[in-house]
Amino acid sequence: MTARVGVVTFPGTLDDRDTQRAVRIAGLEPVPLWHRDKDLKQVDAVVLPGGFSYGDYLRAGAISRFSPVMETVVEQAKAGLPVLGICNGFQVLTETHLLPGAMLRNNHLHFVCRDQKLRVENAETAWTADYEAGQEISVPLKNIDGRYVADERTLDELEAEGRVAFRYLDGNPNGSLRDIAGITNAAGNVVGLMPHPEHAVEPLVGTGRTDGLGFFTSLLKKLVA
Amino acid sequence: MTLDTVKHANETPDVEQPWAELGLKQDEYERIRAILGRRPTGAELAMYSVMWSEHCSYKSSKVHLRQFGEKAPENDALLVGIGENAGVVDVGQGYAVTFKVESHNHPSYIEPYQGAATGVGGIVRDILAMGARPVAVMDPLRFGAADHPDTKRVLPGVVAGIGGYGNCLGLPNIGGEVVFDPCYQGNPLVNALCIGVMKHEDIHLAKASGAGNKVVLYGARTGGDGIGGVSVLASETFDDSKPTKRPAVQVGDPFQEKLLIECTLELFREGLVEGIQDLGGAGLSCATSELASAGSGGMRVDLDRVHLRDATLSPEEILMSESQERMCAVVEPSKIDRFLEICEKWDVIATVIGEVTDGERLEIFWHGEQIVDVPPRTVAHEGPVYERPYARPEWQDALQADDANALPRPQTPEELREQVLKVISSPNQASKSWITDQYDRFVQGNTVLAQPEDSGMIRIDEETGLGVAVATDGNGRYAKLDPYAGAQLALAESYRNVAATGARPLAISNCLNFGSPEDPAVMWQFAEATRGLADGCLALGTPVTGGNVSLYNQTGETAIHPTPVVAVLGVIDDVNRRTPMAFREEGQLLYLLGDTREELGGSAWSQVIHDHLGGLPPAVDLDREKLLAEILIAASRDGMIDAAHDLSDGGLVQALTESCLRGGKGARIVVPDGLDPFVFLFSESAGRAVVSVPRSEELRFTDMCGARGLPATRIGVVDGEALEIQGQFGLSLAELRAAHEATIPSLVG
Amino acid sequence: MARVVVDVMLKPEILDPQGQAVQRALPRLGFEGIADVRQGKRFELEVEGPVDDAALARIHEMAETFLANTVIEDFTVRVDS
Amino acid sequence: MARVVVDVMLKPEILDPQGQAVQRALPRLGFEGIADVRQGKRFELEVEGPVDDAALARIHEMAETFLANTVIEDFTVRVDS
Ligand SMILES: Nc1ncnc2c1ncn2[C@@H]1O[C@H](COP(=O)(O)OP(=O)(O)O)[C@@H](O)[C@H]1O
Ligand SMILES: [Mg+2]
Repeated sequence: MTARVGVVTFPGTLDDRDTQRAVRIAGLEPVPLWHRDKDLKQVDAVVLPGGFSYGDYLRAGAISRFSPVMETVVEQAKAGLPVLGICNGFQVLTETHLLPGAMLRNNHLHFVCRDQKLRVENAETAWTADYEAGQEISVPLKNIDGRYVADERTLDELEAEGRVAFRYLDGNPNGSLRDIAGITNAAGNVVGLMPHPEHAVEPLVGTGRTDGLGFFTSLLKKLVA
Repeated sequence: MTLDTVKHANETPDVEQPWAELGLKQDEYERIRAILGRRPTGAELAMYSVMWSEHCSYKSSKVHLRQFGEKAPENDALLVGIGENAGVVDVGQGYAVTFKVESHNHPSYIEPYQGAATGVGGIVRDILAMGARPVAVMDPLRFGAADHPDTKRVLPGVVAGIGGYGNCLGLPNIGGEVVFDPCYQGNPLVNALCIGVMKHEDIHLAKASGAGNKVVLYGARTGGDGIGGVSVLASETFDDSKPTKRPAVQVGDPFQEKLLIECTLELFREGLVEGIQDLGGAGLSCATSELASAGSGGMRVDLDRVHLRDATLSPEEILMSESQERMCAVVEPSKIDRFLEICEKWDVIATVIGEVTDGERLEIFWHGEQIVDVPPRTVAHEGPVYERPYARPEWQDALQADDANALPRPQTPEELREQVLKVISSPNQASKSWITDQYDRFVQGNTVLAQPEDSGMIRIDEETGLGVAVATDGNGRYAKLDPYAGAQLALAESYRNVAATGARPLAISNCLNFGSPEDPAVMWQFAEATRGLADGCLALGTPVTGGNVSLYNQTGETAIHPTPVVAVLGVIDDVNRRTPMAFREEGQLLYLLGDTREELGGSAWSQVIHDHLGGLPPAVDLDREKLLAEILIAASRDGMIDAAHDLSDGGLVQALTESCLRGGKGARIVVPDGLDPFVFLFSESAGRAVVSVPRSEELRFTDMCGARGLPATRIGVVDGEALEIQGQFGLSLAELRAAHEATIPSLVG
Repeated sequence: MARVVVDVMLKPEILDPQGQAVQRALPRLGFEGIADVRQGKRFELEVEGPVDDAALARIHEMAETFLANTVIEDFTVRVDS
Repeated sequence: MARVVVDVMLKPEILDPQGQAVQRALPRLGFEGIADVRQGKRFELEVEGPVDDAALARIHEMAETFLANTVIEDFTVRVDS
């Protein structure tokens, strides 16, 4: 069996076609979703891909959050639908408050594009089940608003509940608090991270690694189980 | 104020008109009057003045650019040649590729961020207008001295602007150049290149045909930005006494452009577009007159229908506005509804502003009154042409006589080592990753190679692995010493870079950055460089598909170095066979291909160690370049080499440093018998590359070189943690890395 | 038409690298005596119709739910005189 | 310590894509009646010492040469009360 994975396109989304390719390479079926449609077309999971939706104007993710498709995504995410937000998608998820905290301008104020080492801290979410807890992976990072912040209480809570899903290794690229690269909700179905697993699925292009494939294969494992 | 209609112009022939303020010369104004048989209206004057500016009409350069057509090599790959928004090349399997490099120099000096950003935006629209999906950008840049205060202002702004715009569009930035030289102080060069991919049947042209077809303006609203901006600005030298020549710059909206791209591609997919033109310099004046001029009929436009951002704009201003992110399409009446529907889907404003007529005139109306009635060809394609006087400057001989080969050289291995460190850490030779790490190189998921590789490479078909490679190069120092050879060296280097990655060079685009054409010495440099480039392209079999000319890059009497930038496009049948530059496997053999002569004129060494520019640039041998390319391509295809890196500024030691650092592997190098170690390391002889050969392939590889007559010298082996020049000195990778990577961040970080 | 201004600033406890970069650059440019710089956003809204309490309440709501992200930002709303 | 506020806005004739994006989003969020939105920057400067005419003149110069890019932006300086 395979799973149908919806990939949302907002105006200004960039990595939608790349995400569809990654889904396909992982053996799943990509289903394009349009921001104006409330209908999720019966998908088994949704990815909010990277890019600059609405130009990142106002704040990254702030305008997309109000699109019709997000109404349904929020509703179904609360009911357990697996949702992955990558980069801009992560920003949308924080703006909707499906995930806590916010993303701010990188502390060095520049866009940064590089191969980034991460540690998978939580290997039990819908999107990380194919990794081992503590596993180190490298995937591309590319953003200018990637600095994760939340208040101390929220951070402590995230740590205590094992909801820090990924941490930056070998240097914090943007000043994110506690080196946080990605987090999950309490149920483990909603995951957001700044780095781009969809750009690490083929040996030839990108950084030439395939460390990101696990995000998509994890899904299959979870859904079939 | 009364509207200056055609009728009014007829009735008031003697009105004083501001032609001089608009940059026209007396005889040009007289010519407009002669064409029209009356004085132009204000709107007509606005159109002619922007379209006849140097930037839009190429009036000084045209007579020289003609050679690119006249001397064009026979080439079946060329699908669309010079004259359209960009040329189109057949790359096989039904795919076509379009690419072009353009300048945004003057706006980037005034407002670095927006100037550079809108430079990217403009070239992307040119590529889009051909029917192609833009797939990558590149940015050849030149700044003043690295430690000059103005460089600290201009460089970060330009880099942020290119990144801010390109990243937001989702176009991987896969290469470019960063060069520092005091000659660019006050005249930075910001060139931008875009590559687009389409199927043969998707090629679109900029022409309006079919009477009754609608003319649709879509994209951003028209505002008062950059009125007479780019065009006038890029057509004269800066002069503080004329503030009118420094109008408001345009501000780009990359989000709008991203919508414009997706919207336009969907319009193409549904076959809704008959003809299309982007709006860039000269805005609607350019788009309407070019579309009408290239088509079969005339055109009628109701200018008051244009969506405005500022309701107070006059018709003249609307015609001249250079507001960004706009396109103009010609659409059959039966397809208009669907066209507008797709625009609505993408939140893109679209307005029918006119239609194609069966007449021969371009007629523009403002609330029903006619304000323009012109033959479009006279605006767009039959502007003035100047045979500017040119003369070899009298200082050229003295410059060439000041031989760099006679400069004092290092006397001891210790001194040689020191000079190596100085050269590889100098701003021009140092790593540019502080800059390029601000560009997204992964987006779209097809980037096979990106900077600092010799060329950027993009996969265009996932099934077959078909790909294209592009490199851009230019060396103003060489061109200053000899503009003819300098242009050919730029071509040769770019050609070599493409071949080094395993791709077969097919065609070129170019951006010719020079000083004022009114200076006969500059005009001579221009004439020599174009002649050199045209001859070079004929010899290499790579036609010129298009390009751009940027003149008036000078402050007072001082022009920049003549700086022809050449972009070569190559094709590779299977990107799995590409050759990267990194030394990766210990024990592999390093071969130097080509001949090393004593050639230090214009070299990085002469600049860094002696602050010297004189003598002759390296000799050009295009037959040798061709042979070298054939060997590199064959070796890549047949798996005989694992790494290749072309040799250019900085010579062998620069190439070795880069390949070692990229792969994190050292190399043990033996200076060949009879070669002076200093010349071996620093000479910049053209037609060379260093390759890494697996031992199992050595015989096959050397046999091939031998049989084809290409000198191949074994110079060492990939090994250890240091670059060691035996009998001379060693430099650990850590030392090399520190020297190579710290410079740029410390200057601008 | 009346103008309403919404100012949005990062909360005091949140690091503001843009403001810091500005502050650090000032002495180099010869401007001394600025102890701290914070950089925020200013929105100028042109409001159709009267700016009465009801209108201001709506703009306040707009600021709270949209113009500012109250996880990290504070805001103020005022009529421009 | 006194606070001086420098507001920097794009000149009226210059395109403000951010402001436009915000304005276009408002009706979708149920906020009608906003005819135009412009987005600018707000700098809060904490000034050591007295904010007299001399200090304000210096801040004015700082705004003109550094905080604002007068090619595309206008600015105002005022003491925060
Ligand atoms: N250096 C050059 N070499 C070859 N073609 C050139 C050169 N400069 C300009 N052209 C060609 O002249 C035509 C007009 O150029 P340009 O005005 O820059 O186009 P656009 O209006 O699309 O910006 C284009 O086809 C361009 O490719
Ligand atoms: Mg064009």
